[in-house]
Order: sequence, then C-alpha cells, then structure tokens
Amino acid sequence: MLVHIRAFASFREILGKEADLEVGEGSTVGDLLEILVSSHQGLGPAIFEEDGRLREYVIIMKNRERIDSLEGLATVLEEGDEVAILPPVAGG
Amino acid sequence: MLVHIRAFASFREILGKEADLEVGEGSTVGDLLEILVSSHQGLGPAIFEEDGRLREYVIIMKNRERIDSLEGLATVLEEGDEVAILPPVAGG
Amino acid sequence: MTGEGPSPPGRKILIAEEGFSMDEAIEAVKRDDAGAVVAFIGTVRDDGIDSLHLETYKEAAEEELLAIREEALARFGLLEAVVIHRSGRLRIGDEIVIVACSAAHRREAFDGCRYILEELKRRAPIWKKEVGPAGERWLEVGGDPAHDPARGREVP
Amino acid sequence: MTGEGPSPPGRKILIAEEGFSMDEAIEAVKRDDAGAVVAFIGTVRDDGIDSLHLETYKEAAEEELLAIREEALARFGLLEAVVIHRSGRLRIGDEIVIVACSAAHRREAFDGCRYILEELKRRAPIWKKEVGPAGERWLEVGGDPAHDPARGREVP
Repeated sequence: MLVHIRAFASFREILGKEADLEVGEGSTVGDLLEILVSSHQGLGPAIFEEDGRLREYVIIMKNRERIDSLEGLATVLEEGDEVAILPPVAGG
Repeated sequence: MLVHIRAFASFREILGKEADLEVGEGSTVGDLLEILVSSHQGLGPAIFEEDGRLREYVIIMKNRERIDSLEGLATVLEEGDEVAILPPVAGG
Repeated sequence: MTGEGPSPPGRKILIAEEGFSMDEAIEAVKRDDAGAVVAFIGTVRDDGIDSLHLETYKEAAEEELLAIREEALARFGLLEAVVIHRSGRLRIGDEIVIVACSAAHRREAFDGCRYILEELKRRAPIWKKEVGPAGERWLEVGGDPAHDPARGREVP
Repeated sequence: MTGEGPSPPGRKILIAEEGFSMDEAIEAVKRDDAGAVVAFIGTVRDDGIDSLHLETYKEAAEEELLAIREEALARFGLLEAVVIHRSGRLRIGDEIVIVACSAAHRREAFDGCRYILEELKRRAPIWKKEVGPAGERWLEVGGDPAHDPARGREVP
C-alpha cells in the first residue's frame, strides 16, 4: 500500500519535500521510519537516540495528529495515510 | 498679584474652566484655595477632608508640578503662576 | 525629544483632538533592530452609553506621558514607544488611546507597553465623562469598573 | 468557525504567502463590547542576516492555530482573536506574525495575546531559516524558556 511522506525544514533537506512510499500491509510508523533511515543518510542520527527511541524534540504526525497521542512508533498505517516528519518548531 | 487658575472635569463644573485671580503678595496655595472655597459652593467638601487636610485623591499643581513635591499647601505663589485643581484622573 | 521621529506628526507623544491612524503609530515604532511590536488600543466600550467625553490638561498630560515614555524606554529596554491619547467627544468603538512599543524581544515589548498604559491611567491628567440616557457621569478612577482604585495607585 | 468574520479574508487564522495589513487584522477584532485590543507584531530583526525563510506545514499549522485560538477565547474571555503568520521569504523589517485580541478589559487582552503567541511558538509547525553572509541556518528552538505552558493554561 502507498503512504504519503512529508518532511519539513532540516528534515526536508535530508528526505525531500514529499513522496509516496510503498509499504507492506500492517506496517507501523516505526517500520516506515526504518525504511526511510536505511535509504537516507543522516536521517537516523537526526531522529533517533542511540538506544533507538525517537528523539524527544522530533514530531511525527499521522494525518496531522501527533503519534504521541496515537500509539507512538507502533501506530499502524493504512493506505493513503500522510506521515509528516517535523524538526523542532520555531515560529512566531 | 495675579495667578491663573485652571480646573478640570468635575472641579471645572464647580469653578469654571479658567480664571485669573488677584491674591496678596506672599500668598500660598492654601490661601488661594481658601479664597476659592469661600466663593464657590461645593468646592470645600470636594477638595478638603473635615479636618482641613486636602483630600488624598485631589491633585493641585503649580506650573504643572504637583504641590506634593513642592511645599504642599504652604507653597508660596508668585505673579503669573498657574494653579491647577484636578480630580482623580481616569485616562486610558 | 519629541521632534526626531516620523509620523504620527513627528511626535512620540500626542494628545489628539481628532482620530488617529493605528497603522501610522505602529509603523512609527518599527525598527530594524526590533523583533517585536506590542500595541494596546483602548476603545469606547458599549456600556449603555451614547458617548464619552474626554477632557485633558493637555500641557501637563503631554509632559507626564513624555516622562512615562522615558521611564519605559530606560526600564524595559524599549527601542521606541509612541503614545496617542484622544481628547474630545467619542462614540462607541472609537479609539481612546494607543500605546505602541518596540523592543528586540517580545517580553520587553509586552512589559513596556503594559507599564506605559498603567502609569498613564494612574498619572496622566485625563478625565472621562460618560454621556448616556441616564445623564452624565464623571468616571473618577481608571474608568474601569473592575479596576481597584487602591491597587491602581501603586506602581505596578 | 473561520468563515464568520470580516477581513483578513474573512478568516480568524491565516498562513499568508504575502504581506498582510496590520490595520485590517486589528479592525477585525474590534467590537462594541470590547474596551481593549492588544496586538503583537513580530518582525524580522536585523541580526546580520540577509533574509529569513519561513517554512510551514500549512494545513497542520492552521489546525493548531485554530485550536490555540479557541483555547484563548475560552480561558481568557477574549471576545475576538485573529492570527496571521507569514510563510515564504522575508526581509529585514517585514512582519512575520500578528496576534490581535480584543476583550472587555486590558488584562484579558494582554494575557490572551501572550498566551496565543507563546503557544504558537511552542506548537505550530513553522520553521525559520536565516540566510546571511555566513550561509544558511535553521533556527531550532522557538519557545520562551520563561514560558510555563502549564501556567499559561490557567485562567488568570
């Protein structure tokens, strides 16, 4: 199934602005990030701690909802979902 | 000698907007207020406490300076001084 | 001290007989080294009145506002500040006052704006008379029924 | 929720690709039952940069700003609030953001404006890249360390 990936600011410079990615049925957000890390140099250390947890200041959204308020990296993806990868915000 | 009197807001409605008043050489602000009180009904209770002190919220200025920072009611007047009588302010 | 800047009429402090432009007051405090502008605009609230009459001791009010402005520039590190206060007869919704301040950062701009406003209310010789169906009434403290006169007299 | 009001383009919340009118934003929050308007305007400060590039996750930013606005209306008793945030390339002195709030009294208007601004900086998916002689640099922390979001959530 296809999911839509969006990345912003410094993460956009690593990942590109947006892309559709083919992932297996039942894939989680964690699975998706592993795929992205394996194919984009520099992304791993930018979003993960050494112990494999997501860095505290990195925000991942599924369909504009933070995965913190879903099931985190275990959040299951469905066809057409939009996953956004956000560095620390700095508006205003 | 002549001093110039200005009154504002509710005090203006008692005293009129402005006037020149003839007072004796060496007169103080207190002397001036006594003259005004004796000639304007309602002014006395509006600006003085029963014990004769100026009400706390009444501001008297000589040449745009509060008499609090001069010698209060004992402040001596000179020819051409402007004395202003101000009720509590309410701008903004 | 008041002649150096751009509009409103080249002055940082103004008791205005006519309505004023909010945009001009805000533009007048913008600076390249400022990252923050805070503007307070007081307007005539509909409290069942027909109009509000503002009376000022103009010369003394301008002196006091200038002094308050200088204090705020020094104490809060403001880069610029403009204060315009109306006098005369105003209707519901009309602007009474604008206090516009700029600073490098938002905290100083907020604190400086608030300081100028509170000191203006406490110290500037300006009075308001409400004119309504029930007649006329001088507002004797701060003009705001929620405002505590005792507290209002303290330096905030 | 966003379609009821007057300009800016009839919306209370806007991520704007172009410059905006400060006057229109302020006019849009004025109401007859309001006595106070507070507006914060953030501008590009000259820190030795040539320009500032603002990137936004537009749909998510507008949703977040709408939520923040609703919180502020409820918690601070604001009567109206408008937030416009630029995206795209800005130069020194350009307006980045305006937060305009109206309330019956000044305290709510100040507190509500500040709340919206601090929450916007903390929560809205917006990023800044400084472009200067030394190259490009993403600014990574927007929040005010002195701002306590928990405290900001209380009605004062």
